[in-house]
Amino acid sequence: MAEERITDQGAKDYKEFLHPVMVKNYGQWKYHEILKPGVLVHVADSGDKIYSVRVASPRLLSTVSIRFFMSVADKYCDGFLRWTTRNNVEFLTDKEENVELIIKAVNDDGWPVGGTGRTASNVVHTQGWVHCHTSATDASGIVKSLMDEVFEDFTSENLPGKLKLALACCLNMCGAVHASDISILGIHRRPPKVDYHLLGQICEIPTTIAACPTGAIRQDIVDGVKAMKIIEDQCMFCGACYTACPNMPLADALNDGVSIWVGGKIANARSKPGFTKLVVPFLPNNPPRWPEVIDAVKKIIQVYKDNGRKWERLGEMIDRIGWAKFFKLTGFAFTKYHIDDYKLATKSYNMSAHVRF
Amino acid sequence: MAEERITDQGAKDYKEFLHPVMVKNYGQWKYHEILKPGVLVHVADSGDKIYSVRVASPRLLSTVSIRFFMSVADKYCDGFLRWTTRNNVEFLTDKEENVELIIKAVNDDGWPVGGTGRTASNVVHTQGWVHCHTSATDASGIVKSLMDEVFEDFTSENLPGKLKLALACCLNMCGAVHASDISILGIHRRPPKVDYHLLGQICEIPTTIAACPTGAIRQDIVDGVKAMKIIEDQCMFCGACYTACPNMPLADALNDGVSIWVGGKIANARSKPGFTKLVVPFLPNNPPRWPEVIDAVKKIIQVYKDNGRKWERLGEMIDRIGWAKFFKLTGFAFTKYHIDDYKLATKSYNMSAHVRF
Amino acid sequence: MSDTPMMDELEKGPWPSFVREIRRAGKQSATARDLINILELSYKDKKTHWKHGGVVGVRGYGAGVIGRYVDDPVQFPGVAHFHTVRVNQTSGFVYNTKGLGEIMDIWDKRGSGMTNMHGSTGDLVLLGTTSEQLDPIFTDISQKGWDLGGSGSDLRTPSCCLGPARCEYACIDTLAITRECTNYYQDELHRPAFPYKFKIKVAGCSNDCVASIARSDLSIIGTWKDDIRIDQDEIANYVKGGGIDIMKEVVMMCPTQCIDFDGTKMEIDNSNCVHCMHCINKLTKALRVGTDQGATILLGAKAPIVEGAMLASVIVPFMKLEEPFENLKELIEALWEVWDEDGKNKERIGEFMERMGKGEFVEAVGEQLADGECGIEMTSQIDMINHPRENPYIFYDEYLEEEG
Amino acid sequence: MSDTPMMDELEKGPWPSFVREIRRAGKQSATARDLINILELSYKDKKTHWKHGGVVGVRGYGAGVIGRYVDDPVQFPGVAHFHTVRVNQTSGFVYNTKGLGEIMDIWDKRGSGMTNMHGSTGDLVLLGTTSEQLDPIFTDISQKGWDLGGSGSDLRTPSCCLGPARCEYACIDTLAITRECTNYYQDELHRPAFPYKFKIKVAGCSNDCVASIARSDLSIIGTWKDDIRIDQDEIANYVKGGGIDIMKEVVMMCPTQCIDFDGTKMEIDNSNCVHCMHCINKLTKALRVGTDQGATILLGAKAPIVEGAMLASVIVPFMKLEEPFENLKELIEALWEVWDEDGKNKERIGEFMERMGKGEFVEAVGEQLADGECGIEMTSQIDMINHPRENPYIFYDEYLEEEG
Ligand code: SRM
Ligand code: SRM
Ligand code: SRM
Ligand code: SRM
Ligand code: SF4
Ligand code: SF4
Ligand code: SF4
Ligand code: SF4
Ligand code: SF4
Ligand code: SF4
Ligand code: SF4
Ligand code: SF4
Repeated sequence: MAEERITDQGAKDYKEFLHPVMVKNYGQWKYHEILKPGVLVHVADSGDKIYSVRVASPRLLSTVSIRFFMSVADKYCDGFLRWTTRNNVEFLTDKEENVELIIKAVNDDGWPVGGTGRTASNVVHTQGWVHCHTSATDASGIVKSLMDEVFEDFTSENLPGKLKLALACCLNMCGAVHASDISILGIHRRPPKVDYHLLGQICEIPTTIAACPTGAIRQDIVDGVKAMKIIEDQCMFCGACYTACPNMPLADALNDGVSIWVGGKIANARSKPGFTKLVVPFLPNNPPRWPEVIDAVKKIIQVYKDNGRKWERLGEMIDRIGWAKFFKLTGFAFTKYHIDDYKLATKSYNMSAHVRF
Repeated sequence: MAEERITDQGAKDYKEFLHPVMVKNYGQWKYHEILKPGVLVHVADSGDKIYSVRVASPRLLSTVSIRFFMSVADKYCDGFLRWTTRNNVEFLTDKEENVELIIKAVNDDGWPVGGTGRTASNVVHTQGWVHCHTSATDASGIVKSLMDEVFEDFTSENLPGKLKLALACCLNMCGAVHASDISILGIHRRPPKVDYHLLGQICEIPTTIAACPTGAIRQDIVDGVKAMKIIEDQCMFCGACYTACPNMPLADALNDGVSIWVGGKIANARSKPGFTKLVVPFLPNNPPRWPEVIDAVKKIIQVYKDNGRKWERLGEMIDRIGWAKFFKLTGFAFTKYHIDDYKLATKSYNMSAHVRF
Repeated sequence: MSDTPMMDELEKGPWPSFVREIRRAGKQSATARDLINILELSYKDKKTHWKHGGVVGVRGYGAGVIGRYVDDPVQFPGVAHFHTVRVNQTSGFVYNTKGLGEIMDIWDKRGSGMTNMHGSTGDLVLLGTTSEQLDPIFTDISQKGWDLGGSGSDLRTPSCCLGPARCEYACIDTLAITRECTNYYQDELHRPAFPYKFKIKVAGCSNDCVASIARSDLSIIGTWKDDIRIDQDEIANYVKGGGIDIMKEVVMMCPTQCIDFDGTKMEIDNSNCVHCMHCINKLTKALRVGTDQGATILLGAKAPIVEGAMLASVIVPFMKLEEPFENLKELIEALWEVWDEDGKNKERIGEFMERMGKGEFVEAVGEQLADGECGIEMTSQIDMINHPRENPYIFYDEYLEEEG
Repeated sequence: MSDTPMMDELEKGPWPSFVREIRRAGKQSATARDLINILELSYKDKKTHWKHGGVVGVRGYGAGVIGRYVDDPVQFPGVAHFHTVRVNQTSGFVYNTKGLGEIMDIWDKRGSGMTNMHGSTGDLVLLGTTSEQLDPIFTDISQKGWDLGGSGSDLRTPSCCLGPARCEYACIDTLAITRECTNYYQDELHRPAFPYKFKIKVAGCSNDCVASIARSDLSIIGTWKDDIRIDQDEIANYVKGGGIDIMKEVVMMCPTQCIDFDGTKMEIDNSNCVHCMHCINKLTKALRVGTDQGATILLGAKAPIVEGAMLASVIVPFMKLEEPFENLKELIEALWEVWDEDGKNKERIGEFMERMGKGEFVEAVGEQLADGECGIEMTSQIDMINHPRENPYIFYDEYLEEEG
């Protein structure tokens, strides 16, 4: 009865999918130039050149649009295209004259070009209300609202250095939220509301208890049946229990919202990679355009524009001017929530008399 | 029956004990100069001057020697003298001509002058075998052996910056061992040998169990009596249990010894204060002169002399040249013991691709 | 008035709109149309309407599909089922129109017409289909030579930067390494058997354009051991060109201050260079990575849950990586072995290493590797840490027993 | 051959010898003589011969004496008892010969003739006496106006740098503050009632010559809020003098690079100065601390046991400190109140603050202070930390309840 079933083939061979100029000069590149925002040329030791045109994408793409990209690639790029690690589309051609034609073609269908060099990046983001059950906020809607407003910073090199943006819709952080220049993080603020009746049946109680980082979940007996209860003041709303057990939803329209983090970085260039740090502990979900969130991010970008030195990333700038000044310039309030209280907290305490007045 | 008993008078008034020139110019000092190693002059706004002569001390002083110091103070300092926060003696006079007389007087009784400016400091140290029950090594003997060997660095300004030395004879660290340029730390390497029979009687079992940082102590029953046992592979020999309970001695001639730490600092000058870091995990107790220990410290000082920039503290120098180079220059072996594994350990991991070859 | 005013609002503005995308798909797909409706409702209610996913999948595979159901299937029948399928992207996310077209055709036939190009881990994510379609989708893509990615407690789809295919900085063949890790470990990718997920990302240099140091349990970053190559003529050209203030923008920004520049000639103290890439990034025509190339291997990046977010940290300061990457495989298997042995359920390898102590962990991996064929020596090394321990709580292994 | 070859060896060499000291004392004291003998034995056996001390002390006091017994009183009767007495030093460790002579006389009469000048905490430590002598010693020193220091779970003897008595950098009256803290809190010093020990150290400026930031639960460090005073003429003199390379040794070493120097004139961006003292230290004639002086208060330094070593961290970025220091006392009492309330046995205040969370701790102290007379406002402030939290595990206090 066993039918012929093909399994475990693995990933397709990328070699089929590389532009012939890239195959020829593989590993033999000499340097590159950014011809203008969104347009790169890479020059090989052989003198060969490959041009890349980077096109913004909302990541959530229809087959319709992808087919449109394919048509552009067929016309100008010998059928080759790629996506970047930040979900932009890149068109690759060895013909300089095609660059402007590609730009025109994509622009005409509503796709902007940019995102290279000292620009604001596309936003690494996640599912939100489009697909995920744990989300404390939407992803795509905030990203759209934000990029509409900082559009110029994507299409022109307005900034001191690269500005990497990220969003995750819950503390699972399915993205680079913990290490980006500016991150938006969906956040719950209520302990899960345990559905006592279903508990014993659907969830594995020990697994759920073990999932909680703070040990806030205790075994309980309700109506003679094994259940769980939450010690509410030990709960910090992370949702780890909900991932383990569907009967502990955290979503709560009144209390869910968004926090803002800054100054993380991944590249090893100059300073070491580092985590993002909290600046705004909570802003409400205010769809469709989350104006409070967008405002806060724009404020941060403005401070970066005004104070950053060339090539300096946002976090490097803040290290130089000091966090106190950064809060002063942005006008955000400093609260007890900004002071870490998790296990590695003490390392963030100011163990010195280094103070600015 | 209540006799007249004077209690709770508190500390004596320091005003009685200040040289009149210091009383007159209290809080009105303008600047100071180091006239030569061990000799300071402080100049007041009024133009008044006070000269200080700093004299080395082993801290462990007999009344005989203190009376000798008193005689010098009476002769040249109007009866005033003080101790420094590092246990040196300071003679204070407003008469410049007395400076050399003081130096001669103390030198004649075997007391060197120095320890100011860019010198090796006196060693902050503790009791060791002279008085303490928990010591893993002696204090005074190592200090004496060390200072005999680095004597020139105390009496002359040979170093890039100040070099603050410290020693503690066990992990209680009754000194500044966790934040000095070079620290010597007595260390046990065996779990306590529990004396089961006395246990229940002398120690409070719950207090002892609670004292252990790693939770290595468990309740036990021996011959029907409540006792304690040690899970040996969870013990890191800190001695906290012994402080709580006399029946858990750790001292062990074969396994006790000394570890060496570097790069800590207390002053806020330039960089923030910081902890010392392990360089030599273990050297044996080798009385009376601990040659292995003294050698290791001398090696470190030599590397500091050769590589430090003016005013740079040892830890600042290492930050600049990198730990790898420091280990290479000193020749110490790097082992797994150098990698922190306590709660804040991850913060010390190299979370970057910053690597030197 | 429209039924979906908030969705409509998000079609406006210069940035490409995801709503337009869903509507484009909606032209042919009822699922996509109901996606807009349920999203509008979420915007109104300010909360998700998706239920905790059940276990759905493809026969013979334990991974590659995420189940999802709407909470009100009666009102929104189009998204009653809304599962996603994770398809292995190619290394470097490169495509030609023929290959990509195969996926598009299948997805138009069997799914919502919506995708994520790409998922955060790297997969080509097909967004929204029903349980019945899962096996047929798998059969169809298999026919065309595609396969599924990871999910659950398994190896996740490795990913990488474009590296040597286009970039002058690449010190390792990121694309080949990624494909080899993917294809060699098919079982680990498709049939979850680890304590928890395990992600691999490969960057050609320490610019880390694939965010490996933040987002992968095993982060492989290209580097070099010898000297940075300097073309003094090109330095002179930069000086002449005037587009860059070399002193300010390069020399002063070197993290270890190991560059010497007198206005014309540049010298680098390579023994103090930490391979940060900054000078090479800025003077791309004049400076080049060295020729003794290989990788720094880092371990343990992860998001916050449970023990707090971690960046990956160095586990092998330098190793050569050449096809067929046997030494890398030996290392990976040794890491898995040690983690499998003592890792707890849902404990990422970084958390496990932290719990065990990095020194002990390295020792255990070293013991595994000792039997290997590649002769990898794995011992505690100073580049694994920023600085030696500050804490005196040392677990000395050895102590002497009483004499006699 | 000598009975004490190792002790003899340690009498040699240029550094003052503790052995010579003990032998000097030994001329009159059998205790000191047996101290040499027991030490020689320890050197031979490579271990201590002191037993865990019992509870010994002075009537009416719970502190100030550390009990100590030798393990072989038969062999070493001189040190059968070898207790230490901690006498309050004066602020700044200053003495005149009359005062110091009083102590010497008493100690020659009732003790070993050996001292520690001074103990690590700061006390004038009298080393080695018997239980019977303790009360008489106390009576004698009391007569002369001296008193005992702390030990056990109490306030320990505060100490300080010499500060305004001799140093041009002092921003606060370290000596007065230290004496006030000592004498105002006599009960807390002499009768242990805290969860654990509590140490106070006072430094006149951030050079911290009393190591307060590493060695005291409450570290008080002088600082200023306005501008560093610059005497440009003296700068010119330094330039002329040539003893110092201002650019290299001062400007480049400023941690925030906030000094501007064109070779003749110096300007400081005081808003970015972190009050590290370096420039002032190096140009002591030209630069002076500002005139709006006060202190930064830091909390929580301690040695490693149990939760790991800590340096003190900022709890009040700036406060004025003027006699009679009412605001400081209010602060100290508020800190004690919160610690006393919830601190566990043997939990230092720094560990307690860490367990509670610094933000919560500050809030609790702030509530205590709200009722105070000095109007101290204590809220979370950015100077308390190096950077805001990296961890998203935030305990939000407030959440909205369902409407309607
Ligand atoms: C006498 C004493 C204070 C006291 O009340 O007893 C003192 C006195 C002075 N210190 Fe200090 N310091 C004293 C212990 C300290 C300590 C604490 C310690 O050693 O445990 C420190 C912090 C140690 C550390 O950072 O690890 C300390 C770090 C400084 C510094 C910062 C040095 C640096 O750049 O890192 C200065 C500034 C300088 O020297 O330029 C300073 C400056 C000074 C000045 C110049 C202040 C002045 O104008 O009076 C004094 C003479 C300095 C000298 O000896 O070169 N003093 N000084 C202490 C002498 C101890 C001894 O006998 O050796
Ligand atoms: C689809 C995707 C987000 C996206 O929009 O791209 C995703 C979606 C989910 N992630 Fe994720 N994660 C995705 C990449 C990530 C990443 C980023 C990465 O891989 O570079 C991370 C952070 C890095 C890491 O692995 O730590 C990430 C960290 C998590 C975590 C936290 C894991 C941790 O150890 O802290 C969870 C929770 C869990 O595993 O139980 C999680 C769980 C989930 C679940 C399965 C929800 C859950 O509670 O079980 C999400 C399903 C959403 C849905 O309905 O589709 N997801 N997840 C990404 C996978 C697509 C792909 O295969 O390409
Ligand atoms: C296309 C892409 C790789 C890919 O395989 O997809 C890429 C391509 C290049 N990167 Fe990148 N980087 C790409 C993601 C990243 C990431 C990862 C991320 O964004 O999540 C990082 C690390 C982010 C971080 O640090 O937080 C990254 C940090 C860099 C840096 C370091 C910047 C810095 O100074 O901090 C450089 C060097 C530079 O630009 O000088 C660099 C340099 C480059 C160069 C110049 C390399 C080259 O010669 O080809 C490429 C063009 C740069 C440009 O866009 O300005 N790339 N680059 C990725 C484009 C993402 C996008 O669509 O926006
Ligand atoms: C005498 C003195 C050492 C010296 O040679 O100067 C000393 C001696 C002892 N210390 Fe200490 N400590 C002394 C200053 C310190 C300091 C330094 C300081 O105060 O600046 C520290 C580090 C700072 C701190 O407080 O954390 C210190 C941290 C400890 C600890 C660890 C406390 C902790 O929280 O980690 C212990 C253990 C304990 O309290 O149980 C301890 C315990 C002890 C005991 C009582 C031993 C014990 O196991 O109970 C020692 C008695 C020795 C003896 O036989 O005389 N001693 N102790 C110092 C007090 C003299 C004085 O009053 O002036
Ligand atoms: S970040 Fe949270 S809500 Fe968003 S996709 Fe990941 S698991 Fe779902
Ligand atoms: S939300 Fe997080 S902290 Fe709260 S009970 Fe669940 S797992 Fe624990
Ligand atoms: S450091 Fe340890 S051994 Fe030394 S005096 Fe303090 S408690 Fe005793
Ligand atoms: S020595 Fe320290 S770790 Fe070992 S049992 Fe005693 S308290 Fe615990
Ligand atoms: S990580 Fe390095 S090699 Fe890879 S694309 Fe980025 S710059 Fe090029
Ligand atoms: S790669 Fe970085 S560390 Fe190395 S020389 Fe260049 S800038 Fe300096
Ligand atoms: S701490 Fe400051 S004020 Fe006190 S002695 Fe040292 S330099 Fe002077
Ligand atoms: S005190 Fe320190 S931070 Fe302030 S200007 Fe001087 S050197 Fe710079």
